[in-house]
Amino acid sequence: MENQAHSSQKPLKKGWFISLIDVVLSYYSYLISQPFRSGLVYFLAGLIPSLALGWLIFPALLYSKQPQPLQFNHAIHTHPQIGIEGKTEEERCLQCHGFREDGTFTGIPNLATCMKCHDDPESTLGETPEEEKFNEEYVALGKEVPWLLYHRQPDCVYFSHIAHVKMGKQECRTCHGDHGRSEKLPLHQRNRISTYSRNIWGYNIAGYVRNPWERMKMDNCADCHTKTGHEENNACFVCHK
Amino acid sequence: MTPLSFEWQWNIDYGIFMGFLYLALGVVACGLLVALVKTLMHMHGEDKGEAEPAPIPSRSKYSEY
Amino acid sequence: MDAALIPDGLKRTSPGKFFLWTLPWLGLLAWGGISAVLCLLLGLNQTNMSNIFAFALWIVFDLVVIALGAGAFFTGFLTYIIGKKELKDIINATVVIGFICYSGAVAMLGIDIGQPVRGWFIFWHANVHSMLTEVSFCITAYLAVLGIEYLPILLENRKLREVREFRIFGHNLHHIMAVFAATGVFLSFFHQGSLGGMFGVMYARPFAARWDFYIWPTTFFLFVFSAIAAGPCFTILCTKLTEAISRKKLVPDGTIQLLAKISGWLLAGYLVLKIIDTLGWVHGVVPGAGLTFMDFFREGPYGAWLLGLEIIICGIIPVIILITPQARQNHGLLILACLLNCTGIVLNRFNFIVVNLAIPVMPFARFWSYLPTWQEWGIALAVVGYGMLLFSASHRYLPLFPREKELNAAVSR
Amino acid sequence: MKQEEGKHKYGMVIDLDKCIGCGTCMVACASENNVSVRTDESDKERSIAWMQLFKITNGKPFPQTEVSYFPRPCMHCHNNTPCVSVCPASATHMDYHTGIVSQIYTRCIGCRYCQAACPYHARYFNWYDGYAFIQPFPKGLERQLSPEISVRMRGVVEKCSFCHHRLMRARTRAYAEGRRELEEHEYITACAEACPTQAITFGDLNNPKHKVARLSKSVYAFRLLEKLGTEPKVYYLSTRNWVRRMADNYRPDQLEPVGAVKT
Repeated sequence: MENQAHSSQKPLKKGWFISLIDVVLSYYSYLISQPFRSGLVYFLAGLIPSLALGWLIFPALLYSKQPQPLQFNHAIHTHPQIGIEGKTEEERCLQCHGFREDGTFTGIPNLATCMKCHDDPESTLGETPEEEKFNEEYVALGKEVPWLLYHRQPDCVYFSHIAHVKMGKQECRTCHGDHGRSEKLPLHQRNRISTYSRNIWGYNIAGYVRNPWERMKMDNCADCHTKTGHEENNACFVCHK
Repeated sequence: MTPLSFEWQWNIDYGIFMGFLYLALGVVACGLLVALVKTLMHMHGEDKGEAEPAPIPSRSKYSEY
Repeated sequence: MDAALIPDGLKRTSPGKFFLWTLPWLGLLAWGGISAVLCLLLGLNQTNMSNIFAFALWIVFDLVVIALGAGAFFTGFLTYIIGKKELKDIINATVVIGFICYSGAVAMLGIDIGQPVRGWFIFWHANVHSMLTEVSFCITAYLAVLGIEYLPILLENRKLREVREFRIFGHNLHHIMAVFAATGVFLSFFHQGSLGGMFGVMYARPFAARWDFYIWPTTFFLFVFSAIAAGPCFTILCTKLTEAISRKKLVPDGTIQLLAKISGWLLAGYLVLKIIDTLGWVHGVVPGAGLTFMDFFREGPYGAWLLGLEIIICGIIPVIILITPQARQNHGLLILACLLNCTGIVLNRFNFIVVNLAIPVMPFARFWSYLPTWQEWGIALAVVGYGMLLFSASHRYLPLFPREKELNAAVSR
Repeated sequence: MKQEEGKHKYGMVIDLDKCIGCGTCMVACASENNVSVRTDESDKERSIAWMQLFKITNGKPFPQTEVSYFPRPCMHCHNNTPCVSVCPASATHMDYHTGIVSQIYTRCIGCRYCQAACPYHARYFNWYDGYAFIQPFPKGLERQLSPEISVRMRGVVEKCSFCHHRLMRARTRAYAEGRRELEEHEYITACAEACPTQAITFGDLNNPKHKVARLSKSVYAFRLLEKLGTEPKVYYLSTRNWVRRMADNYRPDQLEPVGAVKT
């Protein structure tokens, strides 16, 4: 290094890759050793709040949370001994969430469906505070319960439950999870911009899904159709109306 | 569209079309990266002390470049 | 006031004069801004487009500016890949013109689509078989490339040059410019072609439909060819206009002559192909659809004369001027040839869009008329205003023409 | 892009000799499919009519004048469908299992390339706010809207869907009864159902038991602009040769007259 002429030649002989690593390392050491002068502190001061905003604060703000009007206990109702009759779990689900004669799905049961069983004077309705509330506010007044729908799809979507349950032999829990065994109804989270439920848009903002009920967007439907060999059901009009 | 999109089909049409697109984007990105890294090397590398690069960028000499 | 920004040793007009010069262009931009706001808020009913004229003035404008912007990629190709040294004197200007044309076209397309918020669907849910997908992909990618090519010119600004990082970065970018130029050529070639392909593939529209050559209809190649034939002429026009306005010599005559010569021969080649293609279309595609050539012109103001005007007046005449050395050395004739050439490409795009859509295909459909509204003109002319502003500013503050100093010193001597 | 033939190929046969031009098909279609209307519908270049009725004449002076009406739904072109191959955002799709060309409104970006590519002008752009965003929303309007069809927003293209919601409805009902196959009468379009002279027949062209399959092979059957090679799935019937000549740009020497010659 004594000779100026040699020193200007030397780095070139090192090979560009090694010198690149050298530079990157020396740049990092510069960043860390002089965080203020190199601007690292300012960069991080911008980056960290931005990441927090995008990944934590915005998703939290995006969804409003509403409790259901009543705490319905699915576990009791589907309990083989206490609740609704039926050999399999599916049969018990279909007692309330059933199909009409033309094959359409009834969805959330109305008051009349509840009253089919609870009309009986010997029915135990009214033991818990929630049941009392149901009796007083809805049954007595003949008012429908304004349930909030977790899985309501946008207006442009057509979904045939019967095609999946009856023809496709899917279990309810395949898509809805253990909702039928829950004792409490989770909070309904609604997207403030699109007004859709969080169960449609997904709990994970990156779109990562472990279970079908966490996200019910088009690609989730199409993925399943493809995997199960029902490619023909990926025609647009099968799900879009 | 990426190969992870559910609309992606593994056939030659998609391969050629998107392949060329990603190739072009990749070349552009690499070009930018090289320019950036070279700049960093110049600013922080061993030839830090050297004041100026060769006078190529001067527009008056553009025609000789 | 802005003297510190003006390149070293170059004379520019006073800030006041420059401000006055920008006023009409700012006016156009304001007009376009109002139109854009109206179109975005109230929808495309602000235009006179209809279900018959689904593509109209905007698409014509888009295609024309993109074709005229082809000077950027083609000159880049000649300079960096072929190695035509003379063109270094004008490459900066072509890059800026290209950037203006492409960014203007993309901005216009953003307003032209019915649901601008869903514009990204083209990229995310792309249909790889659509020519328009290819166009959108390549235009946006090429716009990015043009931005990168513009960057070193921008960093040449006197104030920006004072920042050492910028100077070195510009230098490094400049070093590998051939890579970007090559990518740009690739992208540009395909989307210029796809713009033509867009019309050639409309096989159910006999006025535009063409036979396929491998997977591309013949218009694919014709559009590439016509764009690279017209692009350099547009560059010459812009340069000459700048020279006339700034009363300075900016580009050596040799460079202009070379560009004109290249453009002339390209146009000649294009015309041969275009005439063969037209004859093939008249005798192949058209009878195949159960029509005769004159059936297209039964109704409406568009006659076969448009085609004649495009090919003969705006095609053959400029070719004759541009390939004859004596003729193209005549300043007036050169400008005339360039103007005709550019008009020819406007007519060509107009025929493929408006005339094509105006001609009813269904035997009992009727001819509908279309006239653009002021909102449509506003947005289209805003691109002109924007281009004028950006080019003037670039010329004022950046060393756009590397030989300017030297040439003007020679003139004054 | 020729794919293997699908199982079903739904199509339509329109008997022009039976059509009286009453326009019931247009009305039935518009009300079935929530096609939006405006107070002033006089701008025909911008009004939306999935089913459009044309009136054609043989152009001869009075005593020989003949008139025919020509209902034109989307042709659901079967071969390299012009509108589908051009859509950049895959918003429209031709399903090979049924032959239905569908449009997804929420995917459409409104570039209108499909309109330019369609020779039949069967595609319509929403130039104005439709039912979805009409302001103020007329009281009670929602009661006439069908929940089976989504209303369209401004800036998207829409077209005849062969009432594919009726196909889904029929399928759902068949599933409830434990069937997978549909009967001929179970899935027909609104226009076919409404036509008072039964000029419109709808069914599966691939199923020889269906009436359309038989009718489409009639000597009087033709398709609109068949020469363009789009292979429409809408067939027309007419015994009048001038109608047939007009529908496909036949030059006088090209058309082979069929049946009782009425020129």
